[in-house]
Amino acid sequence: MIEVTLKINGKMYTRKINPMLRLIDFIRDEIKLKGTKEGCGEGECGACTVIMNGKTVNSCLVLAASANGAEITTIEGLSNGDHLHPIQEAFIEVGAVQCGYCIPGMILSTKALLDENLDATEAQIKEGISGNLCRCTGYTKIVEGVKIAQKKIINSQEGD
Amino acid sequence: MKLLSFFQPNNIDEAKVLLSKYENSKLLAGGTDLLLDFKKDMNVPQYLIDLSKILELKSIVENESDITIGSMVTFTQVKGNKLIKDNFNSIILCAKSMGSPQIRNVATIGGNIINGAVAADIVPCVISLDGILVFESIDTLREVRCEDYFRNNSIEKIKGNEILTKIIIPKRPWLSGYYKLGKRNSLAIARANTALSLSIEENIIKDLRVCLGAVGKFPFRVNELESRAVGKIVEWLFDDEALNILENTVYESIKERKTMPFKRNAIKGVFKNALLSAVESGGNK
Amino acid sequence: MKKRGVGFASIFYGTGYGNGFPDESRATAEIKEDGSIIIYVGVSDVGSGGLSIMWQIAIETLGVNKEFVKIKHNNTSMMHDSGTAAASRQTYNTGNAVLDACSKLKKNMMLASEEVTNLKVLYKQMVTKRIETRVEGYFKATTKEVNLETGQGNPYWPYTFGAQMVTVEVDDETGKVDILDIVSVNDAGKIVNPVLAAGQAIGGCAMGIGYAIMEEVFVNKGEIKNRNFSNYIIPTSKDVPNIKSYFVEDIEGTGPYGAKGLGEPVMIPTAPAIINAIYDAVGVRIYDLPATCDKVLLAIKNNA
Amino acid sequence: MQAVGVNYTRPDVYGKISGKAVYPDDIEFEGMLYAGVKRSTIAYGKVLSINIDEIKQLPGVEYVIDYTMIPGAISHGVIFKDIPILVKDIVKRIGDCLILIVTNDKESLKNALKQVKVEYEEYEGVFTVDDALKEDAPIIGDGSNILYDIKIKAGNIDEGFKEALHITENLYCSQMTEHAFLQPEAAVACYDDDGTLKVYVATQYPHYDREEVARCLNVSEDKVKIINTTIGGAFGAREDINPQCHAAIATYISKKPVKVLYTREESIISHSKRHPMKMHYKTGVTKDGKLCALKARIYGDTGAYASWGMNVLRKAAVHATGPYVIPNVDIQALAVYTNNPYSGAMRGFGATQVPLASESQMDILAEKLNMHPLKFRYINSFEVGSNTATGQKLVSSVGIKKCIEKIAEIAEIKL
Repeated sequence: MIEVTLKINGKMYTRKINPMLRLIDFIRDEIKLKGTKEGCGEGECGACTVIMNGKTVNSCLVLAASANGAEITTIEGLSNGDHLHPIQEAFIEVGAVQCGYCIPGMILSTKALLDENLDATEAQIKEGISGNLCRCTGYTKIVEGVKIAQKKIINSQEGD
Repeated sequence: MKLLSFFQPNNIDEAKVLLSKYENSKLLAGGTDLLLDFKKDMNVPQYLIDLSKILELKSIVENESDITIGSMVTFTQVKGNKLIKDNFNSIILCAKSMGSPQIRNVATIGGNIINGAVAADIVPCVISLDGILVFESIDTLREVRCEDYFRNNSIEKIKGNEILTKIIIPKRPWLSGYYKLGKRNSLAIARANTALSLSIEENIIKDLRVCLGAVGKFPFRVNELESRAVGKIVEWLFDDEALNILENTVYESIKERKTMPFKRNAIKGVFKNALLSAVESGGNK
Repeated sequence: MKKRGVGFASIFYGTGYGNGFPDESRATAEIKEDGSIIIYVGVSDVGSGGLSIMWQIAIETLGVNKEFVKIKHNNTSMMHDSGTAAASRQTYNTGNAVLDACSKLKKNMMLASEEVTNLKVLYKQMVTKRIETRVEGYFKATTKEVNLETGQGNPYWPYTFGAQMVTVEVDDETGKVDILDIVSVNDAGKIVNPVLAAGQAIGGCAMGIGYAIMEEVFVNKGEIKNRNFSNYIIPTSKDVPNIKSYFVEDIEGTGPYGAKGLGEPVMIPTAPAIINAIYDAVGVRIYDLPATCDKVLLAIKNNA
Repeated sequence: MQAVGVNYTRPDVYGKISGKAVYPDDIEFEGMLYAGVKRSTIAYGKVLSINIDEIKQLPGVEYVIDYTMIPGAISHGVIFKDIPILVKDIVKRIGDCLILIVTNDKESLKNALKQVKVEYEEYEGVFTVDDALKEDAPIIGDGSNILYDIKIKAGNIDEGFKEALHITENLYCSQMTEHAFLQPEAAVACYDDDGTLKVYVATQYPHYDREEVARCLNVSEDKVKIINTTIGGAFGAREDINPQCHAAIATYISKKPVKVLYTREESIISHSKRHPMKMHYKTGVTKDGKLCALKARIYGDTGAYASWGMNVLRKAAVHATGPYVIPNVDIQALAVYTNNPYSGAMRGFGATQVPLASESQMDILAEKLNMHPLKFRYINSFEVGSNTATGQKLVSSVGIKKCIEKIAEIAEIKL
C-alpha cells in the first residue's frame, strides 16, 4: 500500500492505496464520485475522461499512484452548486444528450478544448472530442452544443 | 506476479539506480499500453518505476546539428512544438493522427518506440529521419540508430537495466511527410503507414528515406526505392516503376498473410499520400 | 485519387411487435392532493427520449401547465406493464395509453369543474363529488398474424418511411471511404419533440455509417475475436459528417396526435445509400458489408 | 398545440449533464457482495466437472452457485425459455453461464473466476448456416436447426419475370454487429424493507425482467421489484436477460445486496447480436420502369438460442421488397441455429439487413433503365391504397413519396 494525495475538484484527498489502483477506481470507489463512467477500461471510449493538470486523460489508463499530487477535475467539479457551466447549459439547449453515459467525459473534453482554444473551429471541435465515443447522438448536436458554449463563454467574458 | 512497490524518481540517475537495484521492475512511460496489459494481468512487474516526474526527459531541445526529444515527451507536446513543426513535418502529422486527445496527453514518444507494436505510429517517422535512440543505464550509455534498433531487434533491444532517455534527430533541410491508413479517422490503428523524408534540388531527388509501417513485424526502410530514386525527378516517385517497388516489397514482407493482397496495393496509395504531404509542406520545409 | 459519389436509399418500417402478438401498453393518471398530476407508465428511456414524449403527450392531453405533470416510470411496483422500449413502439403504443389515461382524467376533471384554474381546488372538488382521481389508460395495437406459407396478412401497423441521400469520398488508391454529407428525411407522422426526433435521426445515421463501412463482429468457430472498442470499432466524431435531418409529417390517425415510431427506421437507409454512393464514386459495388478499405480497394483493382 | 410538436427540455437531462444520473454501477449498499459468472469457453459440448469445492475455499468467496441451487426455472428467453441462467449440462455457445460466484469484494471475484477449471466433453459444432442446413448436421435447436421459416407469395412469380425487360440477380451478405452501447451491463439486487426482492438494472423492459426474476426464484411477481435506473443506451441488447437473474439469485441465497458488473469484454460476449444474413435476390423491372417480380431467399444465422430470431426473420421477409409495389413476389426467410453467439434484437430488427440487397438492386436496375435512381424509387414507391407483399393495404400515413420529394428538392433532381 502506498499513500497518495490528489486534489479533486479543489479538495485534497489522501488515501492509502494499492499501487495498481487506477485513477478511475480512486475517483469512483475511494472518493465515491460516481459521475466519471467506465465504458471500456482501455482508453478507447473516453467515458472516464477527467481533466488532470489541465489536460484530459482517460482515468482508466492512469494509475492513481502516478497521479499523486495532481489536480483533477471531474464532472462534479464543473457546476457551481446549482449553477451550471455554460457547456452544460449549451448541451441542454441543443439536445446534445441522449443516454448520457458519454456526457461527463464529453463535457470535460469540451472544457479542456475551450480552455485552451476558445475559438476552436468546427474541425478542431471534432478533433477535440474525437476521443469520446457516443453511440446515440451521431455527434452533430454535441458539436452544435460546443459552438453555443463558445458563444456563451465569450459573451460572459465580455460581460466581465 | 504482484506489484509490490511503485516509485516516482525525480531524475534520471535515481531512475537508473532503482532499475539496477530491482530486477523484476518495469518502467512506466505514459502507460497507455502497459495498463492494457495490467488489465489482462499480463506483464505485471514487482516494481514499477514511473518516469513521469523526471523533467529532464520531458524537453525538446535544439542543438547545432540536431533536435533532441526527451523520451517522456508526450504526443500532445510534440504536436504543439514549434521546433518540431519547423523541422519535421512527418512527426507533426503522425502526432496529430495518433490515438485521441486523451491518449496523446499521456502517451510518450519513448513509450511508443519501446512498446514497438507493429503499428507503432512514431517509429517510421524516426527511422525515415535517421533518428538515433539513446539508452542509459547506471553504468552504460549507448546510441543506436532507430532503424538498426528494429532491424537487429534481437540484439539491440532495450536491456532490463536501461532507460531510453532521448531521441536525437538530425536537422537537415529536407522535406518530410507521413500518412496513416486506418479504419476510422480517430482512435485508429494503422492498417499501413508510411513516413518519408527527401532532399530535392531543382526538382531532382538528391536523397530519400522511405519507411513503411504495419506491413511487417517492425517498420522498415525500402532501400531499393531510395537508391533508385536518387537523380530522378520528383514526379518519378508517382510512377508505376517506383510504386511497383513498394508493392513487391510489401508482397515479400507479408506474403503469407491474409491481408497481403490488400496491403500490397494500399501501400501505393499510402505512400503517395505521404509523399504529397511532404511536397505540400514544401513552403516551410 | 479521391472521388466523390452520391447514393440514395429509401425504406419502410413496420413498427410494433406485429403479427398479432399482444402489443399492449398501460398507463395510469392520477391527480394528487397537492395539485400535481402523476402519470405512472412503464416507459423505458434508453436515451431516446421516451420519457419526454410521454410527458409531452400527457401535458397536451391534460391541457395543464407542465410544472404540474410528473412521470413515474422506473419501479415495476408502481406502474403497469407497457411493453418493451423496442420495435419503435413507445411513442405510438405507450403514447396512446398515456393519451387514453390523460383523456379520461381530463374528462373527470371537467366533470368536477368546467373551468380548471387551481388543481388543488379541483382535486378537492373531485373528491367531494366522488369523481375518480385515478384512472387507467390502455392501448392495444391491431395487427394480424401472417400465414407462414403465403405470408398474407397485416403484420405491422403503422409503417414509418424514410429516404436518405449520402455523399461519399473514396480514395481509389487506398479504398478508404469518408462520408461527407447525409440528408435524412423521415415520415414518422406528427413529431412530438422535433429536437429529440432529430437526435434519433442523426444518431441513426451514425450507426448506419458504422454498419456500412467499419463494424463487424469477427467470429471464429463460435468465438468472438474482437471484444472491446479497440477492435470492435464504431464511428468517432471525425467519421460522422454534420447530418441534416428533415421530417415530412404524414399524420397517422391512430397515433397519439398523429405520431408514429421512429427510433429504428432512421438508421436503415444509411448503409445501402453509402454502398450506392461508393458505386457512384468509383464504379464498384460492394455486396458484403462492411465496405472496408480492404474490400473497396480490392474491388477497384479487380474492376480495372 | 401546447406541448406536442414543441421542443421541451427532456426532464432527465439535468441528472445526465451533471454526473448525478444513477446508472446501475453507481449504486452501492453497505455490506454489498459482488457476483459474477464463469462462462463457457467452448461452443458446444457437455460439462463434465467444475472445481467448485476448490473455488469455495478461495479467499473472499462466500458462495459458489450452480444450477441446482436456483430455486425456480433454470433458463429464460423472450419467447422460448431456452437460454440457461446456469448451464445444467450442455453448452451451446461460447459465453454460456456455468457457475455463479459470490465474493465480498471485486478483487476476490476476479481472482476466483480465473481459478475456475471446467472439464468438457467437446462436440463438433456448426458455425455456418450452410453447415447447419446439411442433412447430417448436429441438431442445435429444438429438434431442428430451422427455428423459423416464412414464405411470402403474391401474384405469379414466373409470369412476373416474363414481363421483365431487365432482371438482376445477386447475393448479398450482411455481417454480425454489436450494439456497442456505452454503459456495460450491471445490476444490483437487494431485499427491500417490505420483503420484496429488488433489482436495480438498466433495461428495455422492466416488467419482463420481473417475470424472469420471479420465475427463477420461484416466487410470485409481486415479490419482485425491478427498478429501472438511468439506461446507458440499449439498441436491442437490453431485451434479453443478462445480469438480472444472477444478481437476484445471489441476493436470494446470501440475503445480502449483490452487484453484478460486466466488463466491456463480458458485455460483448454475453448479449445478443445483429443477425448476419445471406440474401439471394432476383429482381425484375418492366420497360416502363415498374418493378414486376422479386424472388428472395434470406438466411439468418440465429446462433445458439432463439431470442427474437423468428420475429427478426419475419421482419426481414416482410420488408424484403423495400417500400415499393411489386405485384409478383416469392420470398422465403429462414432463421437457422448454429453454435455462434445468439442473434436477437438490434435497431431495425431484420429490416436493417434486407435493404442492402433491395436498395442495391434498385440502383442496378435504375442504371440498366438509364433512369435516375431517385426517380426510379419514386415511381415505384407505395402510396395510400397500395398493397404490400403481404397483401396489406396501406390505408393512411404513407409518407415515402413526400420523403423522396424532399430529397429531390434539396438535391435539385427532377422526379
